[in-house]
Order: sequence, then C-alpha cells, then structure tokens
Amino acid sequence: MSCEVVALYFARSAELAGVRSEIISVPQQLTSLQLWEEIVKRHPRLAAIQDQVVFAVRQEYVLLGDQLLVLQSGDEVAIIPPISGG
Amino acid sequence: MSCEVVALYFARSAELAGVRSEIISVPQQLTSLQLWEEIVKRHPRLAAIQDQVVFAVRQEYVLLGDQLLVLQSGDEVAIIPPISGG
Amino acid sequence: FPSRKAMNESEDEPKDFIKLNCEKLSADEVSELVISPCCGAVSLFIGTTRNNFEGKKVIHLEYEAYSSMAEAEIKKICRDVRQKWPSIKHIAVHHRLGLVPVTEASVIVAVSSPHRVASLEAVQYCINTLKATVPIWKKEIYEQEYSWKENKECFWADVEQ
Amino acid sequence: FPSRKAMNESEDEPKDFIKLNCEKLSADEVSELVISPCCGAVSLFIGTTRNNFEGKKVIHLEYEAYSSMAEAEIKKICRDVRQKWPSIKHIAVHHRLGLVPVTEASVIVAVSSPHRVASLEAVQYCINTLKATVPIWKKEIYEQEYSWKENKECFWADVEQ
Repeated sequence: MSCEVVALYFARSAELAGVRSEIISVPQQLTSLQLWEEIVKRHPRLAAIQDQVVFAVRQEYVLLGDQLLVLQSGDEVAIIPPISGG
Repeated sequence: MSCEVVALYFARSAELAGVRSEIISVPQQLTSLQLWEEIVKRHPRLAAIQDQVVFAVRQEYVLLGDQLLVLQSGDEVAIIPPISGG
Repeated sequence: FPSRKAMNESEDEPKDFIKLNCEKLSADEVSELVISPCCGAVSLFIGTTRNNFEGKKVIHLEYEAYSSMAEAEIKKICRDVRQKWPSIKHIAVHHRLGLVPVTEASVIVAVSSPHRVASLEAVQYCINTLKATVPIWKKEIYEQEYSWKENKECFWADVEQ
Repeated sequence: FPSRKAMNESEDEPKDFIKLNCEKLSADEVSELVISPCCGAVSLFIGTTRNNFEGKKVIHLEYEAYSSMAEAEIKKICRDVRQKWPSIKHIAVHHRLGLVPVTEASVIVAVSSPHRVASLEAVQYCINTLKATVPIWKKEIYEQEYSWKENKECFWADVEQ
C-alpha cells in the first residue's frame, strides 16, 4: 500500500532538490532510511548531505535509520539540514 | 588639628539625621568608629542603625572600626545604610 | 474589592508569545509583552547580525523557517522552561525571517519572573535550546558568495565542518 | 579601502554608558546603545516594580542615590566585567531615580559581545554586583506605610531583618 505525503525541503535541501514542496507517493510503512532512499531517487543531489540531515515526520524529528514509519496520505515529511536559527 | 568635611546622609540615615548634607568639623585623624561617634553626637537618633551602616569616605566604602582616617577639608563622608538598588 | 482585584496574580496568567515573521524586531515591544505587575525581573536576549565571519565581510543574513514546526518546537521549550523554573510568568520568543541587515536583531527572547535568577537562567536555556532544536536556517551572504550556517548546538550537523 | 574600514572593529571601541536620572527607561534605547556591528549578542536585564511584597500592596517605589559614587561604583563593575570577559564590547547601566510606578523599569543593564555566552554571564554579574555595591536606595510605598528595602546582597545589611 502506498500513500501521498507532502515532502518539504528547506535551506540546502531545497537548493539541492530544486523544489520547496511536492507530493510524493511512498509506501505506507517503511524505515526512515528507506524513505530517504526514495527521496534521493527523485533528487540524486541530496545524496551529498545524507550524513547531515534528519527528517521531521508530522513535525517530529526522526533520524535516518531503522525506525519504522507508518505514514498516511497528507502527512508532512520534511528534510531538515543542520539548523542555524537564533 | 580639625577640618571641615561634607557629611552626606541618605535614605534612612537622612530620615534619622533630619538633614541630607552638612559641613561638620572633625579631627583630621581619627578612626572610622570615632568619626561615627562624632556624628552620633550631632544626631543621636542615628545610634539606632549603628550595626547597619558603613561610611563612604571620598566615595570609597569604609567599615566602622579601627581604621585610621586621614581627612582634609572638603572631603565627602557619607553615611551609607544598607543599599537596595536594582 | 478593588485592592483584592489588583493583588490577584492569577489574573495575569502565564502566557507564551511566539512570533516568526519578516518584521523588524523591537526590544520594547517584546519586553512590554512579558512585564507583569507581580514580577520584578525581565531578562532578554537579542541576537544581532554581525558584520564579519572568519574575516569575510557579511552583507546581511537571510533566514527561513519550517514555521509551523518551529512554533511547535518553541512551545515545547516554553513548556520545559515552566517545568524547570515554575516561578516564570511570561515568555516571548520573536524570530525574524527573510533579510536581516547587519546590527539588526534576528531573535529576541524575553522572560519575566518575580525574582531575577529564574528569568536570567531561563532566557539562557531558551536561546541555547532554540539553537539546538528549532527548525530555522540562516544563510550568511558575503560579497561574492554565501554559506548556510550550522549551529554548533545542532547535533546532526557535520562535526567536520 | 571601504571594506577594510567596515571590518575595522577598533572603530567601535568598547564603551560604558552609565545614566542615573528620573526619566522613564527604554529597553530599545539601552539595547541600541550597546549593539555593535561586530557583535552577535546583546543580553539585557530589566528590573521592574512589583505590585506586592509579603502580601502588602505596593503603590510605587521611590529611589534615591549617592549619584557621583554610584556612577563610580558602576564604572568599577564595568572594569571588572571587561577583565572577566575580555570579549565584551559595550555595557550600559541605566538606573531610574525618584518615583517608579508598578510595572515600570527601575534598572536596565545591557551588554554586547560577539558570542552570546559572554554577554549572558556578564549581564548577570553586573546586576548581582550592582545590588551588592552601588549606593542606591529603594523605598517601597504601601497604602498606609513605607519601608526602606535592603538587598540581600548588601553585606552590611541587618541579617536579622
């Protein structure tokens, strides 16, 4: 089963993806690393920052790894490069 | 030898002395405790706060005690009750 | 009951004031938000744009945010502050987005409390934690180039940088 | 040499801004004084008048100072701050005298530095030391009576009080 999530890109991840937001179709259940691989398939230039990003899934931070994500259509999945607010 | 110093009173010490500043004649050399006694002679109500005051002599703090003061005419001697700035 | 009314501290319920937008920030506005009749202390931190970084002249900064999540993360910080320092009254966090010229403020954090130690400690905690957890990004624009900054407090930043 | 000029931090020599008078205090004014193009951080502490003390309703505060000595003592604090935190740029200490109504500021301390830790620590040191050493007095005026306050930081205050 797949679903349509809203992928959001910021700062350097937006520059590399060339887009700030898009709807993408992904499996409903997958690990966060598998989700990253789906996204890199669409935007290969993002591979350059794999070691420096985390996700925010429904606005909660998730590291790239084995954590299982259960997604629903409409969920926000943001690619979060190192932050620098303040 | 005596000299004429400017005695300054603030806050509770001004209330008790009933004056904010005055010229007083005191020995050129005396301990800070002797200076206090000179001042209490002029303003007996100040005796009530003896344990809670310090001097500022030429704008430097001096405790009441055996410290010898060498005064000159025109010097400022302030009676400093507990401070509460801020 | 006029005097009872004036004394009633519960009328000034603790509030969090969070704002992220492109407007110029004002220390007066932010401090007014947190001042409370039952508080004797307001501590503020103002982050301003520096004119240089490692010898390069900085023209201005440009900020962007994942705004809805940034607000949620700032709310979490406020909640943590209130747990750590229960006497804290109001908290304000204003972060400017878009272009911020040199010497202008990018962020103002203000905290009020009855006595000063709580607000001083809390404002420090707020800005430290904001830098570590709130999804906001800063681009430093020099004369010929630019660079995306990374807070040293961000645990997933490239440690090699 | 326009860029060299803009980069020259020595043009913004460290300054101490000290003011004691009866005017209303402004966080904007004080923060503007200390902001510097080579600094990324300004920390402020604002002391405000509370509406109550041990259950008594406070109408307002009234401050008096030994002004010339108070300025000298504040200058000593500034000198100590610069020794402890050499990166500090500007320091401002504004203390209001005379009547200060509830919620208005009696004191604002502001410190700028390139990075935030120095200014956060220094502002805390400034207000703590001001309370311990600067000859200023506060009378708290209630509905029926008044009381001269004593800072707990004042070492010659009556410990029994």
